[in-house]
Amino acid sequence: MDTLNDKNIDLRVRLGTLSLRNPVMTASGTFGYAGEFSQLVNLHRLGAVVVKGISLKPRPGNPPPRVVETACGMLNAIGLENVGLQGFLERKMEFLRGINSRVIVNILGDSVLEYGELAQQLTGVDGIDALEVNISCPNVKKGGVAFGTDPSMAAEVTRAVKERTDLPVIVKLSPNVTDITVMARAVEEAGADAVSLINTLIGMAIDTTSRRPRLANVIGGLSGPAIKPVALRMVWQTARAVSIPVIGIGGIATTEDALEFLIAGATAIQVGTANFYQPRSSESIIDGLTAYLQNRGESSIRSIIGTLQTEGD
Amino acid sequence: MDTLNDKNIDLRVRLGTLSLRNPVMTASGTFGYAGEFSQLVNLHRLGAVVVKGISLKPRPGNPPPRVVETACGMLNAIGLENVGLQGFLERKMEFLRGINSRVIVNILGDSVLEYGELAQQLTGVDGIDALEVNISCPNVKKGGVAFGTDPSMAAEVTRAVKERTDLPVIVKLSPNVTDITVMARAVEEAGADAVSLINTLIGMAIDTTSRRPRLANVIGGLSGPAIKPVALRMVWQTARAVSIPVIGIGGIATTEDALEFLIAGATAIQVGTANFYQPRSSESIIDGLTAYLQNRGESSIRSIIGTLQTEGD
Amino acid sequence: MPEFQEKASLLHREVIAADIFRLTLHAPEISGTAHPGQFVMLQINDGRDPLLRRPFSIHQVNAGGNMQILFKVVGRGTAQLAGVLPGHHIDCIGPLGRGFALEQRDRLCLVGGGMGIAPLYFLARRLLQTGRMVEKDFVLLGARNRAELSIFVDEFSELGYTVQTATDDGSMGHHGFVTELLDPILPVMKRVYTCGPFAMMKICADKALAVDVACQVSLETHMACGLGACLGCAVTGADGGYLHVCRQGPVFDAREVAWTR
Amino acid sequence: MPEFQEKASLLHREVIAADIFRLTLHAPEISGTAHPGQFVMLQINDGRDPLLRRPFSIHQVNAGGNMQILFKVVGRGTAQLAGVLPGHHIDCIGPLGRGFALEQRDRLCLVGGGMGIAPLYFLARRLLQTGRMVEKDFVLLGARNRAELSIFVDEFSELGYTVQTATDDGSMGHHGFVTELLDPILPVMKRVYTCGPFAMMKICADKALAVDVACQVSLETHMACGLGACLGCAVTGADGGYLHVCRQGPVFDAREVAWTR
Ligand SMILES: Cc1cc2nc3c(=O)[nH]c(=O)nc-3n(C[C@H](O)[C@H](O)[C@H](O)COP(=O)(O)OP(=O)(O)OC[C@H]3O[C@@H](n4cnc5c(N)ncnc54)[C@H](O)[C@@H]3O)c2cc1C
Ligand SMILES: Cc1cc2nc3c(=O)[nH]c(=O)nc-3n(C[C@H](O)[C@H](O)[C@H](O)COP(=O)(O)OP(=O)(O)OC[C@H]3O[C@@H](n4cnc5c(N)ncnc54)[C@H](O)[C@@H]3O)c2cc1C
Ligand SMILES: Cc1cc2nc3c(=O)[nH]c(=O)nc-3n(C[C@H](O)[C@H](O)[C@H](O)COP(=O)(O)O)c2cc1C
Ligand SMILES: Cc1cc2nc3c(=O)[nH]c(=O)nc-3n(C[C@H](O)[C@H](O)[C@H](O)COP(=O)(O)O)c2cc1C
Ligand code: FES
Ligand code: FES
Repeated sequence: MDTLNDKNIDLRVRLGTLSLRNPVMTASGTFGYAGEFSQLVNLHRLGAVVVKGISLKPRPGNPPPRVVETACGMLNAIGLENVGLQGFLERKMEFLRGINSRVIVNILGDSVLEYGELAQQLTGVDGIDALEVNISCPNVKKGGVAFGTDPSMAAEVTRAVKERTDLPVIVKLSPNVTDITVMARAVEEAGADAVSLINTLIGMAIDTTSRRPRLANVIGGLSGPAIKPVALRMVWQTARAVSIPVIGIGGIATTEDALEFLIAGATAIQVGTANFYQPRSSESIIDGLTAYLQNRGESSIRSIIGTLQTEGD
Repeated sequence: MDTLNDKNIDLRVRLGTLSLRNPVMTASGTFGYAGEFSQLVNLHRLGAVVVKGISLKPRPGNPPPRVVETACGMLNAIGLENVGLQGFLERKMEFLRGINSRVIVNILGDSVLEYGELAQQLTGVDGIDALEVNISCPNVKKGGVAFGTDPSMAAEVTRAVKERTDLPVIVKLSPNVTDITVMARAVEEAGADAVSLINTLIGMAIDTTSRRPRLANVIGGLSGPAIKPVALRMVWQTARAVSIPVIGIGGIATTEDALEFLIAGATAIQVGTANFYQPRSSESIIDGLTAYLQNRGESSIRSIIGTLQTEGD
Repeated sequence: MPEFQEKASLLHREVIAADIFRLTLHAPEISGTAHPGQFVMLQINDGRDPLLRRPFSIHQVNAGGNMQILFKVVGRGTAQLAGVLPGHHIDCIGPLGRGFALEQRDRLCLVGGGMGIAPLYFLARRLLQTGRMVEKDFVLLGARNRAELSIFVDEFSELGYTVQTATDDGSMGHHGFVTELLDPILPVMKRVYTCGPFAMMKICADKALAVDVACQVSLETHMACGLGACLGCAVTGADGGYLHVCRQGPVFDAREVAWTR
Repeated sequence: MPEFQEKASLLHREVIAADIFRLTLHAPEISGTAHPGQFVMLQINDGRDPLLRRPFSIHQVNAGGNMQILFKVVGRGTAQLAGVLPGHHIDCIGPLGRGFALEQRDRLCLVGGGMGIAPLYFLARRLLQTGRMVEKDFVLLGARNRAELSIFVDEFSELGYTVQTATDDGSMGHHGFVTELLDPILPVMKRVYTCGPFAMMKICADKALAVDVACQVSLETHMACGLGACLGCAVTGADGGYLHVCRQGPVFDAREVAWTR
């Protein structure tokens, strides 16, 4: 363990004004409010914890079944169940303030107004280091089209949030679009300090005995190792298209996976579904990144980011 | 085997004017020109064979490496290598005429003109039962944007093909779009007799030792069980959006998989990547569908298609 | 409550019936802190397919740091688990969830169907350790046939419980539902503990609640994490809200649960 | 050429060195028709991860319908394959590809590096069966160290070949590259057969072609199908076009191959 704590290895990265001790964060909705993992994971070592998406009012979520396993992946249709802003501030923030890692609050809304309201109310709360805006939600006012599939709607949400907060704002992009770089550029122009991607791909599974969907919600979000190649491609494309930092998400479970995203241009990464089956994934990635740098005789993780060599370059 | 050949079980399906003895086809690019499998698979039992995509002129394809394995899937960047129209007609059609399954020719082009030209030249050729139009190709005239991501370009290609052939025309859709039903409706209006989906998702993989892409082409197409949930969701959405038949493709390897697509509304299915690791997949699905019907006391596969029950219905 | 992640060594693998297995694992931290009704999440293999851990009730623990699980092969995960041989290790997370409340008053009834027997044996042993006279307590066990049942009849009987059985094929005990054995004894019971198929637990709950006997049920559902993080394990509660089986359960008071599905 | 899919029973599993294994499989159809230089595609497990089959050269066949493969653990697939125990079955497709041309004329040289030794042993046996005087033929074997080499030295020597060795650490034979053993004998050779790392085969090819000695090389590449269907196994040919290793190879004339990478 001595060598892994080698002071010569520098894992620090910056996302705009937000500095992280290392680039390893836990993805929203896969790490609860952190307390759920307190006995299995050292919560003080992580780059950041991103909490489960918070809405203005508590949400009960979708009827069960809500999860189903697929080939090297899983589908979820949790339905954005969460304790709501008030519940979060009253019941979850105290614990989060006690951990020695950055805390990023993921927010979601039905309307541009709600996003703005959430941003305002979370600003100035002690212990919150940044906001991550989940735009893969239906815009109720626009007939349920997801904010995340329309560049102008995504930009509008970004502006609304930026106007109401001085916290760093990360906009989390949906992969269910023809060209994710269009979305990334739209939110960059609207003032986003960073983008994170990808959220889940939309998928489905059917029980052939009952001829019913396996999820009560019919469709759900696909996550896990199965989606990693798609996520990596989108991160690479996006990192070349914008000048704000990109946070890579999608099927990351090992040091190798994390390195692929960093090399593709991600400044930081988030571990999602892997938390469910291997709670210590994020810790072991932190150890693995240190070891990788040591083995290569490099001292800073920043010298790895965006170093993909292609013939064309 | 007696019961599996039960004459009371009817697996026949229709795709417009094209009738198939069973709904199981092999997907383009995963079954060569059929001869490659002649010693391992009974080629006379399949619903149809879809051959590797054919262009007007032979194409050499991309430099190696061209394939890489991913979690429950694979990436390919073959680069549409093929023998070209002339080579196909001279060297491949004779064998294909000898098999007792439908033969569908997958075509691809750089321009609308090329698609039309291919359609015309393949029409009237003995032994060709239908055309499948691969629109996941870059439109060279339009700066390389894929035909398959722009509804008007997709419609234009469809019209060009329909004008030059009286064969049934299947248009094969790309999943790399925000809303696949928009694409499906566009080609339906333009006269497509059926749509098949999905082609591969775009993905990427990186070798962290060399910091180079694992595919020489950098990005490639993701296929296999990993993508099945996404494919199934798109097939379900499309089957509800159009009135022409839908052919389901994506990660199908077992009878269960095939049934999921049929229940979701596919009239037929294609087995792709599974041919590589289990050449007999399509045959065993044919047997499995027969057994499923027998076990349920049903006689026709057509009574299964589109029978998904959702609360809303 | 304490939770651990342990690479438990597989000490012993019993084949109870064609598709039923009992594994003895050396997992000192988990077994040292487990309470009856709690469960563990087991990793099936080192790979990514099947991806998720699988939940299993703790069937028994001993003072030597060993823990047993009892399971039936129903799919890919359990099939692979059944193939792990002694000497290999299985990654376990636990003990998880809230278990059974240990009743002090006289006359309890434990009703187990199929693999629902698993947590009840742990419960039976722990109840015995509270110093009660278990001869007056009933254990009602149901299964498809004698082969799946006889070993458990012996084991519960050895503890001193009054055991009654029911089988689907009549090869042992009552020919029919195990819940039918409940009727004559229910009026004198202080509490019913039940684990098994949903339909069976529903009948237990209906009968018990009808005569105001407390009833604890152990629910099953799909779980991605078992840790309260994914919110995937929701089931509908009596008030129409959702219960999270992994943290609020898996053991619930029968009155908390919506018994329609 | 005939091709089969067989569920071959694993008869025997030898551990040659820490990470090198030799499996003996009962695969009568494949072994009955195989030619040296051909390969098989083995399914790693019943699951979907790793998804694709893995290609391995046929190392040896016998008249009893058995076939051997020799492999090194380099990743997940080979690691799992190394864990399969005798009595289990492995799904095999083969024999695939085009093998070595059997030279009639005197004086051949077989140059194997690392696992490249695998197909050369099958070739050596088949050449012997053609009735030639193999004492005059050379087998040059290279590996990291003695442990990886000595068993093969014995086996080739038993067939009657003149065997010379080279190791990276000097623990057996020449301390250095196996290709350095080629220089003194090359002028009298009619043909060189080589299999091993690309860089080694390139040196062999360069040396042989420089003195107009025919040279056959067995190439490796990523393969999804092994059947000529996926077109994934392309390598660049001398003319700048692509060669498909699974159907046109894996054995090529050294002149057909582009030796720059
Ligand atoms: C708290 C808890 C305790 C349990 N204790 C035991 C036990 O002691 N012994 C035992 O044999 N089983 C127990 N189970 C059930 C066990 O977890 C499932 O049988 C197992 O996960 C199936 O895995 P599989 O891969 O074999 O099946 P899969 O291939 O995943 O599925 C096979 C079938 O089982 C269903 N299924 C899958 N996972 C679950 C699940 N978590 N709950 C209910 N149904 C499921 C699927 O929908 C499908 O119909 C318990 C479940 C829970 C939630
Ligand atoms: C015709 C042919 C014959 C072969 N014969 C033998 C043999 O007799 N003995 C033997 O030990 N090996 C042989 N190989 C190589 C063997 O197929 C690979 O070592 C094996 O597929 C690696 O699988 P894995 O899952 O362990 O490694 P992976 O985890 O898939 O990869 C580990 C490393 O090996 C590389 N790799 C993976 N697949 C291949 C491949 N097909 N070719 C080259 N590199 C690859 C990867 O890029 C990576 O660097 C042969 C390959 C071919 C094409
Ligand atoms: C059960 C579950 C719940 C999730 N909830 C949220 C959420 O509340 N907000 C959000 O932005 N993303 C949510 N996600 C998406 C993840 O944060 C992540 O973007 C996605 O799962 C892809 O990463 P992975 O493959 O590593 O899981 C959720 C994912 C899962 C599996
Ligand atoms: C190696 C390879 C080559 C392919 N070539 C073609 C092609 O020429 N034309 C085409 O329309 N689709 C092509 N495809 C896409 C498949 O036909 C299919 O749509 C896709 O692989 C998804 O199905 P699967 O998951 O079952 O493989 C190819 C796929 C693979 C893996
Ligand atoms: S199983 Fe994940 S919250 Fe209960
Ligand atoms: S490996 Fe598929 S064509 Fe050669």
